[in-house]
Amino acid sequence: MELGTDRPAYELLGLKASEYDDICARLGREPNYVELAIFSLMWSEHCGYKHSRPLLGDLPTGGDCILQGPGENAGIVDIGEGLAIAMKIESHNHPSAIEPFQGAATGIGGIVRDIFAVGARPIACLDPLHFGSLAKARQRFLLEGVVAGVAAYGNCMGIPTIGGEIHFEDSYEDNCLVNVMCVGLVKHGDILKASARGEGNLIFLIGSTTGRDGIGGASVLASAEFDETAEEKRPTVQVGDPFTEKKLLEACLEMRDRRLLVGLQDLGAGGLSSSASEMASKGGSGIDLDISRVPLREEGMEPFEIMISESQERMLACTTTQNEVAVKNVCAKWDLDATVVGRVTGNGRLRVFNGEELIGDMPVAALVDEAPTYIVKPARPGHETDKLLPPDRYPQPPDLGAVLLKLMTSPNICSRRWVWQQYDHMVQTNNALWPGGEAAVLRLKGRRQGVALTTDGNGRRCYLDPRRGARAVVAEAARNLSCVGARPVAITNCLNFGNPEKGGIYHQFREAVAGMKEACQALGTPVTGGNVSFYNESFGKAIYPNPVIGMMGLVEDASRIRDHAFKDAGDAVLLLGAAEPAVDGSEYQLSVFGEVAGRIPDVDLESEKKMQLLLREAIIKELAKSAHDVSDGGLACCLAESAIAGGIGAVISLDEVSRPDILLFGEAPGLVVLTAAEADLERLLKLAAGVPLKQIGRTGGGRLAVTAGANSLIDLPLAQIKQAWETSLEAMVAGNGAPRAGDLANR
Amino acid sequence: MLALPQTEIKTVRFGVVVFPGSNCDADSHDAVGTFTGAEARYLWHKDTQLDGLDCVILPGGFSYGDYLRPGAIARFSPIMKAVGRFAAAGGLVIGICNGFQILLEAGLLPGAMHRNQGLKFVCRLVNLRVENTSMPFTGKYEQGQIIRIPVAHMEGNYFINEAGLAELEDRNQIVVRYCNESGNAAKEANPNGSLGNIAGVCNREGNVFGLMPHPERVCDPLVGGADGRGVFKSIIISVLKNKS
Amino acid sequence: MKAKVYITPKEGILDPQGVAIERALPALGFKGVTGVRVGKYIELDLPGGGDAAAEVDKMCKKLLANPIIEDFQFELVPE
Amino acid sequence: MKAKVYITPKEGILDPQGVAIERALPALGFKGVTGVRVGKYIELDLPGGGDAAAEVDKMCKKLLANPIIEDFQFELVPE
Ligand SMILES: Nc1ncnc2c1ncn2[C@@H]1O[C@H](COP(=O)(O)OP(=O)(O)O)[C@@H](O)[C@H]1O
Ligand SMILES: [Mg+2]
Repeated sequence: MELGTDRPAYELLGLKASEYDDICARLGREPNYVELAIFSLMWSEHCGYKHSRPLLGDLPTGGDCILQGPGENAGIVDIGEGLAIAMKIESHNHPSAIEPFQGAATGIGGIVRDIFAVGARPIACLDPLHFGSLAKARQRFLLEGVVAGVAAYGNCMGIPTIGGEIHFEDSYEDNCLVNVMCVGLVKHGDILKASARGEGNLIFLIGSTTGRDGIGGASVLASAEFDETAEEKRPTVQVGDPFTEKKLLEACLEMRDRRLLVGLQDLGAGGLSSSASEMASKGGSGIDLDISRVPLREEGMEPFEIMISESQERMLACTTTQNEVAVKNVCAKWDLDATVVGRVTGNGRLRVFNGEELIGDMPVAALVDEAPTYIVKPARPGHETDKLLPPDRYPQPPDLGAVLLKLMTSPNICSRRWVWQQYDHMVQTNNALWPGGEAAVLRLKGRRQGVALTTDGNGRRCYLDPRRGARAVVAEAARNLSCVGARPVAITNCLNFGNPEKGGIYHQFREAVAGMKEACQALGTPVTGGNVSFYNESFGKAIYPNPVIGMMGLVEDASRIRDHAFKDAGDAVLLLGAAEPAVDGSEYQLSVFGEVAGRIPDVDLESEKKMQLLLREAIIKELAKSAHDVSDGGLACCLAESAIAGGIGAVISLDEVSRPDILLFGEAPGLVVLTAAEADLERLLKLAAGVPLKQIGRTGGGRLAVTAGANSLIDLPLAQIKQAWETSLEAMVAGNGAPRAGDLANR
Repeated sequence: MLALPQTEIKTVRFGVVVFPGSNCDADSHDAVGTFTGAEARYLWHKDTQLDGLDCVILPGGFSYGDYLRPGAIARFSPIMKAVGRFAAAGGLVIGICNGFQILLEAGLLPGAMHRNQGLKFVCRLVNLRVENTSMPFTGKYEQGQIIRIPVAHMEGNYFINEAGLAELEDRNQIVVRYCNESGNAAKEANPNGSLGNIAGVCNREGNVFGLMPHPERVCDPLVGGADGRGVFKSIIISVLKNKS
Repeated sequence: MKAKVYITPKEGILDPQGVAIERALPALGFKGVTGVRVGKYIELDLPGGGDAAAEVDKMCKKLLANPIIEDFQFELVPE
Repeated sequence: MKAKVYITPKEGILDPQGVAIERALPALGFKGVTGVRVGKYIELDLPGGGDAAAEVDKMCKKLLANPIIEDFQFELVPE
């Protein structure tokens, strides 16, 4: 493959010598190049989960409502009366770092295929994104490209992108994170499995032609760190074709409706190799493939290239011979190629033919289930500490109003409208809440019920303490759902980490999975599936460990939900929860003092659960008029955001404390700001019984004024805060300089 | 919801054209079926039969991917020949977003679309001023009424040459314009840079209407408002008036 | 026979992409560039036989260009 | 000095626009057209002075083309 080196072929394909020996043992001989290429993909970290499988097995995946947990293309959650929600999240980090527009576009394409592969109609996408600082031109280019790519693909598909999040932190500078979650709706009886069953049944390849694009994407891009040779890996870039995918979606759902399919599987990472062997594995069967039948886009493609190409917009379908014509007809109606490329066998092997010639013969089990797993000796990185920072480490800035304005313009807090306005977030007309709030809520046509969705990730906190960080992320996702009145039901997750072969990274991964498990158990939100993205490192420097959580919740009545906007002047402003804010790991620490250090506060999962239960009850009983989670930027930013959303100011009086700045801008999981009508206050306080809830002020006026005892801490016109918050991202994208850390601290 | 008996409303028949890349077809179908009670059925882009229909909707989306130019390929689909005949015979045709683009490419409405001035897809609520209420699609609105309807497009920057614009103005063919909250067709209120803040135009006869905003998306207060219902109500009233 | 088709925005007609590029250039260190016009460049292979020029002309008029806002030119290159 | 820049999708890279056009042509009565590739055609006026070719090359690499998935060529035409 690569000339001028004497490294063995397996090594160039990313396999270890021991893995090669293992493959030989399973085959009883040395693999030929086609087989080796297929094994190298299937045993890549991306497809084989070599470093994650043992730990993922620990996650709670059961529950009454779980129709399908990890293992299929998407998890499926029962929502009653015969309907279910399919959900899954996936990363497209490395492709996006190379070509942001196409990387993000094909990222959407891939996750959407996973959703309709299980027979569900996609109803929403969410896109958690992480970039480096916008002060750098390259990061602006990445952000613009990724957002445009998500928009181009999702908008064309007619799937609303209704949520997500964006963080900017230096740690992602050479390795942006582009995760996309897709959610679909499916009737119980329509659920499709990715299995190939029934000897003699046909294997159809449907959709785009196969080219050299994306050759080795999984092994080369997703399973290795970035380095100087990243530039040379460019030929692997794939270009998305959302129109073809739209036709593919409609054709597949039509075949589902007409019961033409035995099994359906998307072609993603690993191309034909992976999807064929997985279908055989799930069906307990074997498959004979004839690659000479695969419609090609390019001349002179080698057999191994056809087997590992990651060309987009393709699906593999298993059907009976009786349905062959019907399948072809449906595909012809949608102007799609549909070619029989193989047959189901009973021998448990993936056999690859080029016409008559047998060019590969491997046991399916060896490919799919028997990739070696590795357990690395974890090593706690030196920056992790068990101690909170001493309170006097940072002096209190003299002007807290200026701090608020600075935080409100921080790229991590300011309005994301510039982003979500580029997404068609309304198509399908189900949005009971539009983007910009705590969570998206989709009504379900013909029902009272609604589905609430959110994604959350916080690499900075996970960096300081991966276990606490992961617990906090799950709790925050649940809190976001509770804030709109939805009951958290299940999660999907995308685990973005560095190189797991390193002890420090493995430690982060292990701790984060443990934290996620604890929180999911405590909050009753099982894991329906997910994705692991390792090797997010460049030049030896890893990203912050970042488990991104996508959570689904339900509301019984889509018209009885709440957003975070202050509603009327004169309402009581209340603080729910009793967590103790800290500087450690906060946006305040980063933006104002330019540091990420210390120990983040832990979430008390039992109190959290009680608090969220109360929150939902308050919303359902219509006692709470708005609810907003205290997160990035602390209490002050939370108040400011609700004030801006409602166009109403507030007067807040807090207890006197030694460090009001920490009270205002510090962060701790477990706090929510509520508003309630004066008349309902008593009932609300009574309902709270035992859950900490106290009034801290009143809405009204055109200013945000905060006092502690006799001291005025903040007193700013709402219009000024709003202006700062609303225009910041656009200005930064235009290159008007991102704010620098440290300038306020030194004032 | 209309001050008309359901039995009458039911006699009004809408057809919603489905191109392979349409994605607002179901939303339009729902808007008609659920919120007015009129009959709605889907039409495949290869159909050539529009008999018995009162109004054809060309919905939003990306008809054929629209990579070359929105609507450029769709206008050659078999159904567009039928739509041309249907319109010539006085049938009502409304093109929403991509449907508008297709009507322009097909020459059923004058003008052309450029990329949005900001070169970005824009999805948001806009204010529209209803300029012409003496046509079948807007009769339920007040002259000059300001309505809030979302746009969602990449190519809605309407263009027509000077002579064409003068003609549109003279013949009152500009049906809706982007405006600010107080009704001024201000530059800042224009989401895409369209000439004269034009959001929608009709043909001379007034039976073919194209607009970039999506009335079908705001027919239910639960999901953003009900200002779009007026379009569908207007059509029904006009059809029933002609029938009686 | 290969055809190379050039589609350009009509003289005097707004070209939002051209404007955007012209605005972006100075910041990248390219001063004084004017008159940026962005069009399309399409290559295609024609089957043998028939009047190739007439065919391509028709293709452009019917599909590839929008005569209201675009002009086109093409070349035929024997292979 | 005028520059004419031709940008095409790189060999082997999928060109969805080209595919969509190719699939549409037969229905319009153009049979047998293959190899449709859609790119960009950009014209611009350069200020006098300096190494025009080097400038345009840089412009293409930095802004006009996406070198990861596109190739470019250009001509300089004195006016
Ligand atoms: N972090 C995770 N948590 C739980 N399940 C996971 C996780 N990562 C991957 N999985 C599960 O492992 C299976 C294989 O994942 P993947 O290879 O990404 O699927 P696909 O090829 O369909 O994209 C899926 O069922 C997925 O849900
Ligand atoms: Mg899959």
